[in-house]
Amino acid sequence: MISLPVVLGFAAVLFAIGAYGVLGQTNAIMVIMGVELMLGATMLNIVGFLRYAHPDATSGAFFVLIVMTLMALEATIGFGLVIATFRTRRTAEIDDLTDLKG
Amino acid sequence: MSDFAPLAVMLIAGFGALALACVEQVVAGARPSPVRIARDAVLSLREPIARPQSYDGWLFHLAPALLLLSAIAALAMVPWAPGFRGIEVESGAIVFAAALAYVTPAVFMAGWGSGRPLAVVGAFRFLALMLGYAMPIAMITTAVAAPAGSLAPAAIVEVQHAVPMALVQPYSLALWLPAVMAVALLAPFDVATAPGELGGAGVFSRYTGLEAALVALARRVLLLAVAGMTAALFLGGWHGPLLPDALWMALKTLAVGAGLLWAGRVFPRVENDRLVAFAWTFAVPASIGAIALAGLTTLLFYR
Amino acid sequence: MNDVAVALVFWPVGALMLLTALYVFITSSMARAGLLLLAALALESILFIALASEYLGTLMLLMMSAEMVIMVFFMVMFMPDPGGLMGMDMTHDKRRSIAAAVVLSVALSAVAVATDWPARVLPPDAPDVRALGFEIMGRSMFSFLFAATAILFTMVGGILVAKQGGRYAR
Amino acid sequence: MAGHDPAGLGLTPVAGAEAAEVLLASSEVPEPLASFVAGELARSPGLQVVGGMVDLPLRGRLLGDVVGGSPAAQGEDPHAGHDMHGGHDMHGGHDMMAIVGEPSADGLVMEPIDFRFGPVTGVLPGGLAIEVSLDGDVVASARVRALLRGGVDGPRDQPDLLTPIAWQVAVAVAAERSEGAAPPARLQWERVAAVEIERSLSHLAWLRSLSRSLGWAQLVALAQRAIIAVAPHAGLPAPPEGGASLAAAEAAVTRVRRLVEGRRFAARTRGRGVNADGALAGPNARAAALGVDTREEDPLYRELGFKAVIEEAGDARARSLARIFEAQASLGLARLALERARSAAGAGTLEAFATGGVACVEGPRGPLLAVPGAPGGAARFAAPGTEAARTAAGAAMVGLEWSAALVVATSFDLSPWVVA
Repeated sequence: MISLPVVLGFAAVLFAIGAYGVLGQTNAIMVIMGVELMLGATMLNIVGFLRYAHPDATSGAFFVLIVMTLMALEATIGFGLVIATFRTRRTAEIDDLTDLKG
Repeated sequence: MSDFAPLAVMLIAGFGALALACVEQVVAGARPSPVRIARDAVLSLREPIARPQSYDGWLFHLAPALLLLSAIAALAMVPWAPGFRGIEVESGAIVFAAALAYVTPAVFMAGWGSGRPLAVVGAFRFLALMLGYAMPIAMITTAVAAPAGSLAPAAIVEVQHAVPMALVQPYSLALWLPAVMAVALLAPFDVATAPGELGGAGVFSRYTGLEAALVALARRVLLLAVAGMTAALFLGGWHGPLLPDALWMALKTLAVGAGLLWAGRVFPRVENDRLVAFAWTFAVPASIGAIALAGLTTLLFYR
Repeated sequence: MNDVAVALVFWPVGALMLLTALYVFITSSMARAGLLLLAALALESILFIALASEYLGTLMLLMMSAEMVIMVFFMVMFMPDPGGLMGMDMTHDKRRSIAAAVVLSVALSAVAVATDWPARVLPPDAPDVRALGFEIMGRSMFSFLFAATAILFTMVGGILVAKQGGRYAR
Repeated sequence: MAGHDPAGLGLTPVAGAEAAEVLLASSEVPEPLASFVAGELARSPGLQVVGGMVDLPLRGRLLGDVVGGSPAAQGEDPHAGHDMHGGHDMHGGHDMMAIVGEPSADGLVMEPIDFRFGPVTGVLPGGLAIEVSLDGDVVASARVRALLRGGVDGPRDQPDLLTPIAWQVAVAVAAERSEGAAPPARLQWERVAAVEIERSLSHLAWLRSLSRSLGWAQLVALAQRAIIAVAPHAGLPAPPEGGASLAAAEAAVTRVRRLVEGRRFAARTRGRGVNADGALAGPNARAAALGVDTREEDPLYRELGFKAVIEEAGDARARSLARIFEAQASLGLARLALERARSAAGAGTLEAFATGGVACVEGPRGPLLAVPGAPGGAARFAAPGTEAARTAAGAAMVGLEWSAALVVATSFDLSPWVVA
């Protein structure tokens, strides 16, 4: 019924939607949400492998925990930066934050 | 876990909510009249459903369902008797905390969707409060599960056959109660549904008809789940000298429910900034300490 | 759960997950976007539970609810039109990002389907909490400590970055 | 709605106006509030406005002619455009990407949330509205407005319907003084008793609304029980046995006082809304050791051994303590006055309060001045200190979190009939 390629396929599409969010959105917070989706796709990948290929690889399960904490960390620092830029520039649109551009 | 467990959980939710409504009336000093409560509920179903003029109207209409879903999911984890241990899940205590965590988006959707400034303020207040108490709830759950060596609530009750957890870890109970009362929107911490201060029932004030009945049922089922889990995790669940097991659990749950409601009447509402400050400065570090102490007591007494 | 049950759960929940994930970036109201993301990740954790890693699914359910509502909180605070009333189109070079996403998904799923994966199937309800517990306390203790300290540093760092006046108290 | 227990009439009080089905009013609902009620609250199907049903049964018998029938309210109409339910203005779109405005306390620029804490709420007396601009959940600016009566401190021709007895005593005394006729001593003592009982009733009704804003169900119940105990004496100087049940009323008020003095009450009100504005009057001023109690110069009160209640802190807690001590002392004064009324005979003394034809009675919210109009014309009224109380309430709310701000606003005990 459900085999590994199906799970990986779903994860791939989820990853692509996240990539679209990161590339296509102008607001920093929407970009962070795109990244959250991409990390969620990686976790789905690992769980798929855990279920169908390497059931005894508990380090894989542990790695899912690491990715989950990574999601939280990334969001935290992302929001910290958004607050900092918002305090000075009053906007979170990444198109306006182009000071380092050559 | 028989196939009828979900049906049994639904029945417990219905009758438990009715029983707690009567307990609420008794605590408030009025004569309990279950017939009148049921009649009011049925009568309120006839009212038309309110349509708020807000852009995210469907969030408003989705909130009562999500609130009831999370309340019943939390109730499903409560072990009522050796014969019926609720929906048996290996990490049931964490599922209980996860179910309670979905009260936050439900309250936020209700507040945001109703489109009234005070309701939005109530929604943000509740969100800030839940951020503070999310960690203590999860930490105390693991602290209580340490002696049992398993996250299943039934196993935690089994380990309390000699002495209830409230005596072994009183600090955990002290941290668990305010966190759980805040999640279940109970009185001294009802910052989101503050009647009077936020106009009507705060976040839920714009609901009428079926949705108002759903919200009322969900809040009582939430109280039932919280009281039941407190009785199971801290007061020894169905263990008790004479009476049959299920009766002990029912009595303890109603006693805890009455205690929570009484505390709600006797204390004025605590302001949100003090609650959040208490959560971050005291409850979070203390709950980390509680896990350490729980590990210690487990090694000393339970192994 | 046996195979039929997994299939029955997997297909609808997976499809709904992809749909809500897509709508996150289509809808104009930011509150809706945040809650749609919450719905997408909650459905994903239901997939985890269907794929026999129950503890991971429950943990993800617990974490995602608070995190996504914080995200909505930030969006409402910092975006010019959180209610989406103006229907502003907040995207840039939309066509190229759609193209990139489609190419990416086709390539990855081709890889997923093409390679022949070793077929060793896990008994449906294998106990993973105990094994995970020993893993954390055993082999991967160091990386778990590293993750814990990373969380601590991030908490402190996030607050310092967001604090008025930045890191250097001018 | 002082004086009557809604449960007794088979009604259960409801938290907010939206959930209500019956709106009880102590007198006919005046125009601007009636339009609000019809507009806003007509939504809930079965809403009947029952006006005038619960009229205090005292008007005619004690004090001669009744002053001006139902109040023709000339309060300015609430500009309906900006009311609470007009969509959420917080979402007003901005064309520019950046949000403009001055940064709030933590340096971030936020859109303020503007709304009106409507005239019909479970907390404030009906007709009193607060226009608030919230920055997050901290009050950025607030303005208290009454939708029932536009009016300034200067003389007006309509009394404050929340404390009818005190106004009518002032009018009667002013009329007697202009004609030089001294009322019988027994009537003077009965007036003292009636004014004192109304004062304790007004303070208890105010405490009930404050405890609702505190969200303290126990104090609401106790205040309600005290009101029910005191209310039967409100109307007429009851027959002799009245004295006995007054003692029961005092016991109920004592139980309320113990809670108000307790730590739980102090936790929410101490140090909040400190205000020592000289122009304040009544309990608001006495709570900051400023004002003077006009009853101290009145020989009748001096005979009863009256001592004014003075607090120093000037915050919400001091105002509450001042009012609850006064409420209890008033019941004692009323009992003594009733005993003297029964034993008194012959003409009373006229020069009780000779201030050139202007009668002054210490009402629950401060001194009430009544100037007798031309013979046959209506009397003119003034209540100094109410405008100061209104602006003080608005100013004291700024910078506080919304729940604390509402408690502070309620602690000023504003009446929608006299507040501008």
